[in-house]
Amino acid sequence: MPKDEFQARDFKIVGTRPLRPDGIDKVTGKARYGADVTAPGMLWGAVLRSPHAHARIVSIDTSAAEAMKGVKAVITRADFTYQPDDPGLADVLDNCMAGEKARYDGHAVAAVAATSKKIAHDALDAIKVEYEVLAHVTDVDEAMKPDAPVIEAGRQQENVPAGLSENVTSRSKYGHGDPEAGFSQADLVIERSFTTAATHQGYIEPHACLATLGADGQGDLWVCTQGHYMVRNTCAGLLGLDAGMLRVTASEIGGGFGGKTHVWIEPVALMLSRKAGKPVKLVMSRDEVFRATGPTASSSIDVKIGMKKDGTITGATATYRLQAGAYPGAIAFLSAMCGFAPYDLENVRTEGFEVMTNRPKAAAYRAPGAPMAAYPVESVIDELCQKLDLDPLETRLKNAADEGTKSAYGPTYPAIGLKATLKAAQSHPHWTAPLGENQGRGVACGFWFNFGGDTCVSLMVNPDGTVSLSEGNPDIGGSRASMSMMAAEELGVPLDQVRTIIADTASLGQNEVTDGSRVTFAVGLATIKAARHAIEIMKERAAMTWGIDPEAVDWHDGAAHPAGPNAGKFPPMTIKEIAAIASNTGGPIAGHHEVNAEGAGVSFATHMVDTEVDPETGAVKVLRYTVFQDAGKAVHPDYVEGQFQGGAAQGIGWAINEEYIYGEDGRLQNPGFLDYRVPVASDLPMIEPVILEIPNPGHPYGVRGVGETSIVPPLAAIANAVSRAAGVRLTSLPMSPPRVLAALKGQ
Amino acid sequence: MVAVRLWGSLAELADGQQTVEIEAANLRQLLDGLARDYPALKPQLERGVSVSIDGKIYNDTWATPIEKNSEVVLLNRLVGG
Amino acid sequence: MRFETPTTVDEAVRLLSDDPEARILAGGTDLLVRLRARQVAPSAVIDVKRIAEMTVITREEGGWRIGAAVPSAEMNEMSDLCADWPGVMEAADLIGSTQIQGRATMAGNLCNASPAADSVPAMVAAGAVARIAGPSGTRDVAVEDIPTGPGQTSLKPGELITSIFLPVKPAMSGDAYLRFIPRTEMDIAVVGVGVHVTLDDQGKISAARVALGAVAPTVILSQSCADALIGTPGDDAALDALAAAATEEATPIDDKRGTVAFRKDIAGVLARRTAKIAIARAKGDA
Amino acid sequence: MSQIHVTATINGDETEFLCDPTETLLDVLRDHLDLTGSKEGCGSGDCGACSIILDGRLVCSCLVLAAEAEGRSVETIEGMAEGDKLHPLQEKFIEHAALQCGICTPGILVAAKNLLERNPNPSEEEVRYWLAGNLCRCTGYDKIIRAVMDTAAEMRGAA
Repeated sequence: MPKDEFQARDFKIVGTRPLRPDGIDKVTGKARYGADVTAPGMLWGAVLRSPHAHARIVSIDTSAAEAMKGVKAVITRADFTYQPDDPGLADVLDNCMAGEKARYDGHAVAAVAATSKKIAHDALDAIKVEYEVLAHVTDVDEAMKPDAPVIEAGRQQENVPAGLSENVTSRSKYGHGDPEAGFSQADLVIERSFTTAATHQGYIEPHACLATLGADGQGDLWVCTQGHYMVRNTCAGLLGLDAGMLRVTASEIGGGFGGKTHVWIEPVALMLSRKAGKPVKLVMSRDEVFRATGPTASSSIDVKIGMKKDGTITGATATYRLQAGAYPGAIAFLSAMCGFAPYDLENVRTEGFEVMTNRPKAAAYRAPGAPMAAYPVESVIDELCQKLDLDPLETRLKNAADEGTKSAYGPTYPAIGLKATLKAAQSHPHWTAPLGENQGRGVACGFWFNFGGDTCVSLMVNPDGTVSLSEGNPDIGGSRASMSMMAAEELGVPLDQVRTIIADTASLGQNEVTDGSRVTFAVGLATIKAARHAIEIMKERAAMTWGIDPEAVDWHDGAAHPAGPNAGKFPPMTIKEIAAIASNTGGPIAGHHEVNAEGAGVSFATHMVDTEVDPETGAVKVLRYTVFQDAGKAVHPDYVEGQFQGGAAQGIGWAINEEYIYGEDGRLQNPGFLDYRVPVASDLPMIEPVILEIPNPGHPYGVRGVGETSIVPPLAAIANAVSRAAGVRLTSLPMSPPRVLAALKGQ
Repeated sequence: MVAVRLWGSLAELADGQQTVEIEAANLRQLLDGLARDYPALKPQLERGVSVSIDGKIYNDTWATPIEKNSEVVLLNRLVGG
Repeated sequence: MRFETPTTVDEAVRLLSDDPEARILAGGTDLLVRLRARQVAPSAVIDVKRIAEMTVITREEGGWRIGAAVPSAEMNEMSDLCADWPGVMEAADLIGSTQIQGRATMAGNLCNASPAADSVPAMVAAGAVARIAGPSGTRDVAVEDIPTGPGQTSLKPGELITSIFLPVKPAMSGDAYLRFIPRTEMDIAVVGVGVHVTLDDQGKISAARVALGAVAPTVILSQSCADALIGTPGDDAALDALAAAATEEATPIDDKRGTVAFRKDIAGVLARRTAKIAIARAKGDA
Repeated sequence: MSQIHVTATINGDETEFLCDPTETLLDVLRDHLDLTGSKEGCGSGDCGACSIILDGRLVCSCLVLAAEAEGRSVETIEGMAEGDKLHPLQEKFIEHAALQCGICTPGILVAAKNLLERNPNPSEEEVRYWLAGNLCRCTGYDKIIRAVMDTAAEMRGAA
């Protein structure tokens, strides 16, 4: 068995709930986030943004701004003279600073650096931009029509059928069997169309960075990001810098949820710094965050499912049309892959279309593509259950994928935990708790892949025997605690002997972004292996000291031991003792591991929610919420629960109130937390997390990613609860009071 | 030869074949073989793919071994949030 | 921009009269948002919180005179005031978060002249009167006559509101305010309804004031809504008539916060629910 | 540009600063006084990340002009612990894992402290409504509410 395969064991530290190492810094205000640092001689940056949804930039006159006292640099796209050859990078550059056209309300067109925030903003007012306003389109279905305004011609992939607008950039198809034949075997077939609104990740910390770039091409960047290596590589590629000359340090990060896996202001800040010859701090306002960054795709979806009276699904199809925003996107195929992933289906076909519109480029948001994929599928299954008088959990169990199931997206599943979550839901008291008037209970399942990717970890055994662990992934929800726990577990030392830090890009090799629920899995794997590497070295040192063969040394309980009576009789050498004589036995001791951690385990969840609908106002109240999810192995259960609860809360927002609202003019109407309505404390009940542990065979401790799956089921679970409470099927998100009331009245 | 399952829209570019056979003992040979034998797949291969081998998903590791009887499924290149 | 801190009303009036581009700062919860968004660029901000008489609540003729710089949180800490005018106090307590209530004032809410201001329908229902100081002296104006349109008031150049007067609470009377928002907190009212009723010896409604917010450019003091209640015991038939009248009176717009149809419906629903509470309070049941 | 001279008591210390009339108290705390524990999440009073106590009252420092602080008392997250002794709320937040990314944590702690000073025995609903102006996007609030309730119970027990 390879060493990265799961081996059952009794844990001493993994699975406990120690205090997080960054806790004191974060409760005292000492933790340093993106906007919390300064540099000597620092300037303040600010970005001018297009007020138009779609406009040709005829001219930009920066002379008045440049002449202002305190203004040290003004840049436009013309300053970005390096032309990246990769079309993906060209899009990123154009998104960071508009070239020929402003493609959406909020698109950056110029930027300044000045000696104060106020001067910087005054200078923006002095920049004169002449626009030629073009026809725009902000709706995904409208944008697919042949006569729709085209955002950018020539971007269509070879897989798009003829007859669609050039805004449709790609199509992907998944599935197997013959759905039509399947429908003919069904006792009931339901076909419905759904829409979901664009939502924003809504991290509370706006994007922020502090950039220094010299004429010699050496630079330093402090930035809040989910991936500082990605920031380095992208910025270097956009500005024509050598990646090794640009050192990027990740700040503490105030939330990301996928929205900080891209760059927006970082190349701009670096360019301003180079031009001004001084450090430049650039911090987005909330308005900029909403208008220019993030949102997830809005969607328009058709789903058709056939079911027998006994609950067997005989055929299923789904068509997903996802709004990519101002540049070609890449998540519709994820919807097409995820929608039916929880089920064991003989006949299934899905199709995903990626569509450009005059909106900010859609960014990754927690299990990108999966929530809007699950929502219509789980809604139609629920309606079939209602009409065929079937139990929704039993029906899902009947069709649930298991080990050996050929998934709807192709591969055959290894051991998975979906059935375990459904059974846990069935036996939970929530399932049988009584409901009152105007109340309804909804359930839904969700799936997410989870990823691995490039990962580097270094583990240093210090002269006093304590351990310093360096990893390269920003800690977004407690991962330093988890890494310290896994290192301590493997080394057999107390947790307080290990401190984990996030290294800058010059201190470790390439690390993939903190995304895809990869960190606890992949960085954990590398941590365990770096610890094993250090253990091998320490065993050699002990063997050398004892004058025996390293093979004859065992490691457990934080010490080297002779492997058996034949190895010789020596008292154990602790890590402290080995570290103390490291200089005498060959020098400093450090383990490290570099890997592309492939083979992450998929994960499933089942959510259960009770809602009450006010029949007079359409207001929806969430009364009770329970999450059942497979974590593989919960390294720090508190933070696994936190991921379950946080994902559910974001899903609740998406289901009930959150939406990007565009006006006729193509401008975003609600770029603030006042009218972009994320759930507040008084909106939510306690969210009960139930952790299932079906070990991931591809991780030594059985860990699966947990961060993303939790946002997949809530949209459907709430839609099902609301539909049952209201007695009418809701097919558009958000289920805001006007929509619910209209549905009630249309009965 | 290894049987490689293509996703629907990719199959359309491989003369409608859901499954194609490629002589390959590892991931690199598989991707090279696909591009060689099915040039219409090249644009997508260049944009990136993920490959599921016996239920585990791989993106990059060329040396990943593939057995003759392995289940090999091509997928769009996965991204996360 | 200058920052002025007058300590008397006269001084504030003089500053405001001398500089038509100056703005009054009380709680700042609207002004600072607009400053930050660069929607306004006043030449001066006149902070009235150092004017003693504007920062106190005093009894007057059995009623309450509330200084224009008194924040909502402070009003809501006065139990006698809350007992007299629970609807007005609850309305003020709904303006934004706890943090906002620590700053926001009813006078500011009124002068900001948003059609959706929470405290305004409640004040109108209560018959509140704003005291205005200006270059030509002091005048009292009914609250409903202050806003003249979104962001517009009937205040003349150099004038500011110095206090809000809540009259003596009539015997056998009660007030209430409800609003509808999509979440439970932190939203701007989609519809707001303030109701004040007075009962006679037989338990019939002898007087009523019903004010509708967020369904027209300015708050509506609705006579037809009041008529639906007056002379009735506030029974279901009267409440049905009230709801119908409120729906009829509402002339809202479609916007990001609600549709015309939704707002008209909700105006009726809320009018009924609010009146029920006000009637119960008048009876001493709540 | 004429700067205003302001003297205020910040976390118990008399503090002088110069500010532009347009600067908010949050600007001054963060950019002039290096008290970056108060965060700017929105700049419009909608997120609560900049919560501070001004003369005993909970407010958003982004909605206070710095010049208004003249002669006033300002309490920020940096003044919550006494030396190396954490406030019970701070301890409970760590113990209950009531933070993930931590960006909203300073504002929530300041708000919760102000609540418990006014109401030592709040119901869950009272805590949720008091904190409705403090957005948290990571936790779903569950562990935050538990931490506040548990702190209140413990402080009542200790009193």
